[in-house]
Amino acid sequence: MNQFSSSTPPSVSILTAKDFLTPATAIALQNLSFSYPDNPHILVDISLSIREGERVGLIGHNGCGKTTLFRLVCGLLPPQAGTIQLFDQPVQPNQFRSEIGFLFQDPEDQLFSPSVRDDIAFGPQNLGLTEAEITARVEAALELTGIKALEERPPHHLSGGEKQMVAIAGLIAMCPRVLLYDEPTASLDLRTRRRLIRFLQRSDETLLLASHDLEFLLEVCDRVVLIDEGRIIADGDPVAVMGDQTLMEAHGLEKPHSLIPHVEPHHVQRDRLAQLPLEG
Amino acid sequence: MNQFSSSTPPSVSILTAKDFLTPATAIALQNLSFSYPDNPHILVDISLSIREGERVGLIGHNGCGKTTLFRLVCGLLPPQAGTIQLFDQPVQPNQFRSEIGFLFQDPEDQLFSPSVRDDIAFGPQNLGLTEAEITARVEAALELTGIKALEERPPHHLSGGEKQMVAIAGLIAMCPRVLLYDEPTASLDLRTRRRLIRFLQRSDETLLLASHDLEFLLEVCDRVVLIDEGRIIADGDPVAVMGDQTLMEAHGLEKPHSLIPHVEPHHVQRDRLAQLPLEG
Amino acid sequence: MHIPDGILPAPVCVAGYAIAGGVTWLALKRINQTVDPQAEVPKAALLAAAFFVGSSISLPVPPASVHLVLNGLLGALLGWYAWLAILIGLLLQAILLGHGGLTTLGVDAVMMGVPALIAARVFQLRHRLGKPLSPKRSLAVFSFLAGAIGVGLAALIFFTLIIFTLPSTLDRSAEQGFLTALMVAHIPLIFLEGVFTTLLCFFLLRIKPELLES
Amino acid sequence: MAIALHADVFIPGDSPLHRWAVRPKLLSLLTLMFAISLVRHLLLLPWVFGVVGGLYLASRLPLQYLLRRLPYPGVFIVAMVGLLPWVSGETVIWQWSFLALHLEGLQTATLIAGRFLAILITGFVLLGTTPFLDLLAALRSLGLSPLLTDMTLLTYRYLFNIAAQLATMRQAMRLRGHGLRRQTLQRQWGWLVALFGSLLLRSYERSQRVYQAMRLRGYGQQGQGLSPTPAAGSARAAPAPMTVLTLLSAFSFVIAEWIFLAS
Repeated sequence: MNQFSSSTPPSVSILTAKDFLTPATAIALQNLSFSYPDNPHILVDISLSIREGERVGLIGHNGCGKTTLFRLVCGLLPPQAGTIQLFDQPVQPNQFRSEIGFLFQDPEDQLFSPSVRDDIAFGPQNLGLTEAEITARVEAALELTGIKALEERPPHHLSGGEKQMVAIAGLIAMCPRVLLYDEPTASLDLRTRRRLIRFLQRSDETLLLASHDLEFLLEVCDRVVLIDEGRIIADGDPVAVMGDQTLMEAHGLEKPHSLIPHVEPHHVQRDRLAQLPLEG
Repeated sequence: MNQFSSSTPPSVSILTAKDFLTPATAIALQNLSFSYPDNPHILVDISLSIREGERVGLIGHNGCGKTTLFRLVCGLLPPQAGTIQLFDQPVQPNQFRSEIGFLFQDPEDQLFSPSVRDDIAFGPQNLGLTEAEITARVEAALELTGIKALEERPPHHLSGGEKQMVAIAGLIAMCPRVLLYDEPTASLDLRTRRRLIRFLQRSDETLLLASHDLEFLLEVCDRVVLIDEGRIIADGDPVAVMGDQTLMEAHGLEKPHSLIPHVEPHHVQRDRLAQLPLEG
Repeated sequence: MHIPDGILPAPVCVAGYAIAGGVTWLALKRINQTVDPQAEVPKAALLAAAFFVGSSISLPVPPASVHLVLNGLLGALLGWYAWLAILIGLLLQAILLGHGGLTTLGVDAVMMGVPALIAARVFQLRHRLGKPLSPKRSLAVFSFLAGAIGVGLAALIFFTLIIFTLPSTLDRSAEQGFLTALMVAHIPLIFLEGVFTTLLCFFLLRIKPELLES
Repeated sequence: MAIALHADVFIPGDSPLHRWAVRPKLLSLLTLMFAISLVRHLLLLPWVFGVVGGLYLASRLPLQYLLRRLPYPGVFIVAMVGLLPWVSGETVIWQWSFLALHLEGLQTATLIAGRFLAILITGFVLLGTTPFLDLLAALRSLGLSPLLTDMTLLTYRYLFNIAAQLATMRQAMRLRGHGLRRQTLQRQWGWLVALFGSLLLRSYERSQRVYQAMRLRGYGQQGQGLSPTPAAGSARAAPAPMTVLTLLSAFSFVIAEWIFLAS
């Protein structure tokens, strides 16, 4: 999909996922603002446009507004000011849009059925598809996420990494065009994290990933947006944004190790003796 | 405490945390084995000795037995074979030992009281201390963890990072000599993670940290133990163990970026075009 | 299901508190005889909270939808702890939602809790009376009975109290007829409650069978 | 939840009601509530409301608090007594075809609704001026079993948590199209059983971890448990006059009721 990324901004209005020529605007936010009663200025005047096929990482410390942004984009929250467009259609609060899928931070929040297969079928069943179509979608999602072996197991008995793949399969079965991932690597070990990275690198959808795992974003994203105190601070190439030490530190972040040139090893010479022991 | 680490192994039997001269053996595991009915060989013939004051990182992918090891060490599970000694006293299953504290992965699990202050006081109250002693311990723990401002708040309204500091304060108030941390950085943003690193670097207790965040372990630990399929694979200096790419990859781990020499940037030249697009 | 403040005459409220006090004493006595009463406290407490929250789920029953009472299921899963769970649930409901009442707390607890305890006994009977049946069939029969009996008895107590304490011009026999009619009208609801309890027990049997063995 | 949990039941303040020690406050106000439930004469209602209104004013709780908390239980009482004037009583005061409004029924309905409102306001005064934990501490000091207070504290603590869990799970279901189309009853029930079952399961699993965490911090060592400690600054001097006045008012309802009965 990336071969189109240098072309002109889109003007076509509605496209199906397969037969477009110019990448459409997947998500367009205009002057979006949001406050909670006890927490004003969660998001302040955010404008952002994401083209179809882009993989965008959202960085910023907890409470910077990333999760709120996700909830607004998928219509779980109504914006207080500004507009949200999803494929040239405004997002109405509480209106269902099958184009968008949201992976919650805790996969247990979205798994409830007594078997993996039932859980993946839940979305397609709600779309009112025929049994044959549902089966086809479930099979495709099982295949794509590599969890065919788990299909009869109850999701409740799976490990954290497996649960997450099931949750992703449940979203994929809806054939979404945009997927939002909230801290997908938080509870993964390195092996499942690597599997997720490979999976995302091959995936077709427009991706929005909120994560504190900057190395993960470096490997998956082609664009990074830094948010602090509800405002967009930087937006651009992942290496350029995350490699800017001054910028990162000014907003409570750290430049990822893979972008730090190794003149000398920087962990070894910690001077433990110099640390003052505290009274227990 | 590290100034003693080069001296001879300990022979003294019971020491208080303050007045020892040679570091005692904090934890001694001998030929420890454990199986679950549905999961045999979780731990196989583990022998491990940890001196007082050491900060040991446990690495290995999920299901390698790290959490089981923690549960055995603090007496939540009975070993099927082998012995566990905590400061020269065998650990009896279900016996309460105030010397050891366990930080669960989800702090929500161990903040069960209606206010932060009550929660920290819970442990000391159970020790049967006087009101004055309880208050002194609570104050000291609030001070040490830097959460004095939160004391009247209900724990469920706090942010993830704050919850974790409250949970740590609850453990500290028991004046433990050994602390076990299970994935302490999983849900932290970089700012709170940095705060935790600073806190742990200054802390006095013997630490056992299970984590997938290898950079975190590099900054905190002076020893690392690699476990795979229930066996100890490597045990030694963090930089030496984690810097051994062949070893790490053989056990589903990745060498941390900070230990990879930067000959050329290794993320930038990803060739996206070479990736085969998948059918959605 | 609950009776709010102000409806029942004071002696009934006082009697409700007296009975509730007695049952609480009995429940605590039975619980303290078990091996490790404190080990069960977190489980009972969190399941009580889950029941309290989960009772907000409404089930579609065309053309309407119903909220289930679930006191039978609570009894089946928690045994004697179900009484404490109901007591706490009602107290929190009165405080947090203004739902129910403080003077009628005793009456409401008896109305919901005693049937829950009876349902618990019935559910345990499956180990003895259910032997001739296959384990699954026995679970189906006794979980249905537990669910149906829990809500059925609660409804009976509720309507009896309302009809016989509210002043009206109806005579006794007419009141009894009215009561019978109300109970008959609630048979579908009792049936649904039994079905839901059975379905839930089968869900738990598949995913976490240890929850059924309290 | 269908109804948002009112986490802010307690309104901090410095009124005489706030300063009243919890134990006498709890006992006096409960006595008052029971005395109100004894009232069977309409003539007494204004006096009852005078006392209750006085208490509410003295508590300095905002009127908003009452208006916010009243509607939900209010609907319930209207549903319960609304029928009485039409079916109960002999004296017809208004008639339209077969619909007849009876005086006695109307009186009974007014009485019940009045008692209900008065008791409810007294309850609001108690809960609005006393933190829940102080109330629990008072109950404990009155001899409530520690097992019961521990369980109450844990239920209360995790209630909000579980409510949030359910809300999130329902959101996740909605985002996957739940409610979009009519489904067979079997499917809908299957989903809701699984939803409720998963909620129970998650709570059960958490309870096991909570218990382990409690034990590792010495739960059960000294038989101490989760003693509810009163919030800081709540142990203030008791204005004894409040206790005397409230109990006198409660007593006056009983006496008046007895005089009416004798006459």
